[in-house]
Amino acid sequence: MKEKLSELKETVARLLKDRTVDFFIAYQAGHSQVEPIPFFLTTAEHVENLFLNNFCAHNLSKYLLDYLAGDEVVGVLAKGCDLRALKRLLTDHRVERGRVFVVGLPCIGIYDRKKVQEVYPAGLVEVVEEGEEVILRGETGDKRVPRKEYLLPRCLTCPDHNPEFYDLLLGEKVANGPLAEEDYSDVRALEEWAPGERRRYWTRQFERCLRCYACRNVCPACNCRVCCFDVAEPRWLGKGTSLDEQEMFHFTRAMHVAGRCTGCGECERVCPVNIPLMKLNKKLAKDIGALFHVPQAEIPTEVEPLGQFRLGDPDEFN
Amino acid sequence: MSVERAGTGVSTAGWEPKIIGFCCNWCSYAGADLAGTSRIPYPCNIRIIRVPCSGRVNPQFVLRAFQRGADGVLVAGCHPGDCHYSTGNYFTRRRFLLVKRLLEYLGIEPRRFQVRWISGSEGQKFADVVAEITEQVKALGPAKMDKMRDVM
Amino acid sequence: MTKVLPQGKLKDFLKDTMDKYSLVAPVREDGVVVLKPTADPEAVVTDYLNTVTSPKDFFFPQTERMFRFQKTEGKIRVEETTWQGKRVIFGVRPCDLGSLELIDRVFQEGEYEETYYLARRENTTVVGLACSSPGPTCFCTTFGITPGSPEGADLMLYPDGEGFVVEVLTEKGEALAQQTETLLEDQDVDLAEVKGRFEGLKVPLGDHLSVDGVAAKLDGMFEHPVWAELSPRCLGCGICTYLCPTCHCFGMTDEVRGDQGVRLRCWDSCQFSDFTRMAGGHNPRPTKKERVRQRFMHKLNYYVHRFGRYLCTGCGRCLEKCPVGLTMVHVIEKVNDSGTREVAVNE
Amino acid sequence: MSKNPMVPNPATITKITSETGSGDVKTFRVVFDDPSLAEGFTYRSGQCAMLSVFGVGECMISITSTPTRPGFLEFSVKKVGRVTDALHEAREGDKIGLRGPYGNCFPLEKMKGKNLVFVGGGIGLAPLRSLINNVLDNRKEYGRVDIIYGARSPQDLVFKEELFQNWPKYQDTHVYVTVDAGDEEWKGPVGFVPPYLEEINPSPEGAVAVTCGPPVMIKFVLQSLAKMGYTDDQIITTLEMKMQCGIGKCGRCNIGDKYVCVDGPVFSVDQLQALPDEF
Repeated sequence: MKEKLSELKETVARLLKDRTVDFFIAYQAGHSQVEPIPFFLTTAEHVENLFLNNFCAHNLSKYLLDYLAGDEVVGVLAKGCDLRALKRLLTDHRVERGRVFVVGLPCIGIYDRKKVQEVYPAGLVEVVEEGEEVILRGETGDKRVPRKEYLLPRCLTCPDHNPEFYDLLLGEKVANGPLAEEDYSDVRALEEWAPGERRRYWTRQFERCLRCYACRNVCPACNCRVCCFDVAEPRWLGKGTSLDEQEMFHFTRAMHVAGRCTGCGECERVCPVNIPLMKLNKKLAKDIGALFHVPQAEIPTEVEPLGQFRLGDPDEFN
Repeated sequence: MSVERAGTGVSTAGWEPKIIGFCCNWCSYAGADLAGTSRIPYPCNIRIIRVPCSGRVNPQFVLRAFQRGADGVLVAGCHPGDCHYSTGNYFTRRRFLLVKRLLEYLGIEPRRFQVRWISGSEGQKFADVVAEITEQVKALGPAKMDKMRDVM
Repeated sequence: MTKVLPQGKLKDFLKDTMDKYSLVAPVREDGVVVLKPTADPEAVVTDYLNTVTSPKDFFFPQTERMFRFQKTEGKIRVEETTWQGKRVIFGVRPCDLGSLELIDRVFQEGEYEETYYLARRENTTVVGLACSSPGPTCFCTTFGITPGSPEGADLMLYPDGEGFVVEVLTEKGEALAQQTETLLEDQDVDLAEVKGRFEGLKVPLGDHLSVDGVAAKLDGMFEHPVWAELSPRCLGCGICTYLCPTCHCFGMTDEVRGDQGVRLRCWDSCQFSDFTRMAGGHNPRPTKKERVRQRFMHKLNYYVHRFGRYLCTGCGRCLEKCPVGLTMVHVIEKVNDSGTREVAVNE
Repeated sequence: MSKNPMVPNPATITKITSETGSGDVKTFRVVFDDPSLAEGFTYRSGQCAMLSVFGVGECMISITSTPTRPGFLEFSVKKVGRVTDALHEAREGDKIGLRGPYGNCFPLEKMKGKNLVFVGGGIGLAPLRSLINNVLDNRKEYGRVDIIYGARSPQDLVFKEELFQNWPKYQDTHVYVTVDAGDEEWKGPVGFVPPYLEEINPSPEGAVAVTCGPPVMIKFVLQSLAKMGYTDDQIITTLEMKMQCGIGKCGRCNIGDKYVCVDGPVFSVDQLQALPDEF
């Protein structure tokens, strides 16, 4: 991905210079190689600080919600997954297509910073891809590891290595097709447990929750004008943290994105205390697929699965 | 991080389950009424909350009911096709197919949460459903997700 | 002679501690090390850079029950709740030890005392654990703390060879040493030498980052463009403030069931949009810019004016966990690099 | 009182007066249930107290009664949010919680012997009322008193009895009332407070001006006062911020390193100039 940096610089400089966009959202270098951070460019001079590598995980299109009030045209760099997130915002009529200029970025996978840091807590210089393997090149030498094991979970089952639509594509399209089939094995494993075991499992997860709302704030499906957790009246959720409030939060969050979740896993990636939020989202995605025949890859749908029905839906309630 | 709680045990001696029933105004509530006027006996464990349509029942209501001390929750609406608002209960059906599975996934015993279609003429069915749920929940014992873990 | 706790006796040390105290210690859970109450010494770990959550939760809990109230016919009864207990918090790193002293000032000084915090503080014995290998996100030395600083601990452990060299710092620490005395061996170890070794450890990030003059410089930077530059990427979540060992803002809320209820004091975050929103709708900090500025100005300027110290101990949690790299280090570097307001206006 | 500053003391609402036509401002007279507190609670004009509606929450309200008339406390509350809505539901005899007093007070010592100009808008007259009655109860110690007050409409005027009957009776005390928009019965002046103030034009010589009202009114009143020759140290105002603890700990009412709940709410304009523009 790094090799596209110069093309990105040229492109963004041009877009800013000819006022195609008022500002552009991409990445800049962070504290280390494995943590690039979002970058808001307002002038062409800023492009010198652009950064691109295969740790650029952030979905930048969520930031578009911060600019609804104005009339700026916002340029945004979008991988396939980010584009699905943008499609979510467009489908939900939160963002106008005309106010976004999408620079598409073909992508064959983003590496999971946490996993890489287990090998290299610090001092990683770069990541070199070699077929099924990847070389983690650090100050203290190279480590050759299986590529699949170090990718973000979403990248394994990613159906969109190339963004579905864009105003401009960076570089050539790459070969498409997921590296692995989504088999929901982690969800199925949990379903096999005894109810009491599952209860203990989720209790432990929810008790750890800080209610920092990072999972909500990063989620492209959480795009309500006012979140139900932020209204004082009616009070859906108390400020106090107890297991029941934490569980209410997670249950509600999961239900509110049911059938709308794009499966990007950003919620889980940003969670500071490793709550497996995708195990909730995927459970719902799996059931929605099985019950209503809407597979995850088709979401966002024009009308969300819970906003419609079929007369022939399964009926087990009699 | 959670608030510290005292580990109070729950005594089951003389315990009777509390069951919350969300009943749609047009069918199930009328069904309950009919059970009453027809003098059909059913357990008094159920506390009915009347809602305009089963589609009004927010999944959060169900979880909150459990958290605030319910041992069982029933959502009852018109039979599919009979909704007073034409289609409300079709949405209910989709929604609660998921909710039921999600609650079970979170470790809540599935028989504690039930959805039933009960029409205004089905007084007997209402009584039977309430009796059946009460029996099942009694067999399960008090719900563990109770006030113990409340912020109170 | 210096007291030493042999490595093999650590579990017994924790067990003996539990005879008299409840124990809070680092426990590995689903891939993260968290501080939590535990009754199982086997679950306690010492191989962590730092715990993901800070010890403040056990002095200034995320949710504190302040009082109960009961409404009866024409009367109201208010019953204050006070924390009862004797607790040991094990394994607190020097940065977090330092943070306790910073929060102490807020809750102790001034006309009013925060009695809930002080009750917990008085009844908790803090066992510090010196850092053998500071990590890539550590910058304690920026704020004058070292991997061996015991300030804030009642009893300090310095990992040394096959055990921990023990330093007793307070009466509470002495009481804990008494409680576990059968396990502590008197050995011919030079405590000052051991401490010196930890104090001299390299902290790569901290050693190169200076806050000299940052507070003074920030006096003139309230309107500086740096805030508008930094803030757009903020997610507006509470990770930084909730993980930060020195953040101490809170809110209050009532919970009611029928005619009784409780008032809770809960953590709150200056990064949340409703933090300063008034009932009428006016919000003096309406956008991310004001909120991000508040967080860093509070730590690097306002607190310094009030208490003479920076409100940061370089624990590195914001570096590790902020999803968008809006970290203390980044901001200090920005301030160091930027001109003052006058310069900015001339640009 | 409890040693713990965060625990409210039970108190009883003994009298409720509806101030405005729409009833959106009510004055609550409150007496502590604990007789020793009812006797011993001392405060100064300008201070605030935290009112609790148990089960709903707390809000910081300025004390509108004057310490020169002891025996009870009074609070004038506009209905704007959850807690104030709940307060408005209360009836005489209901129980609330009370803790305080909090914050600093108006500098009465500095005002002695001076001519005083009070400029209020809307519910902003509430904190001024404590000060005005305090001054009038010690009338001889102060010079000329001008009270300039405005509200959106005649219906929105508060403390009408004092404005039109009580205060004008005091020696050398002049009350001027204006409304943004009049109605059929309103015979008085119509217009905003700042231009009205300039029209009355009380001399800055040996005077102190005290203003309180909506932020936008304060902004223009300060400009008018400056135009009239008042210096920053001659002007005093009180600020409003969201407060939760009242004791300088919870961290939300700060303007720079000053906490409105302990360092304020009363500031002179020269003090305000030194603070960042974030209120």
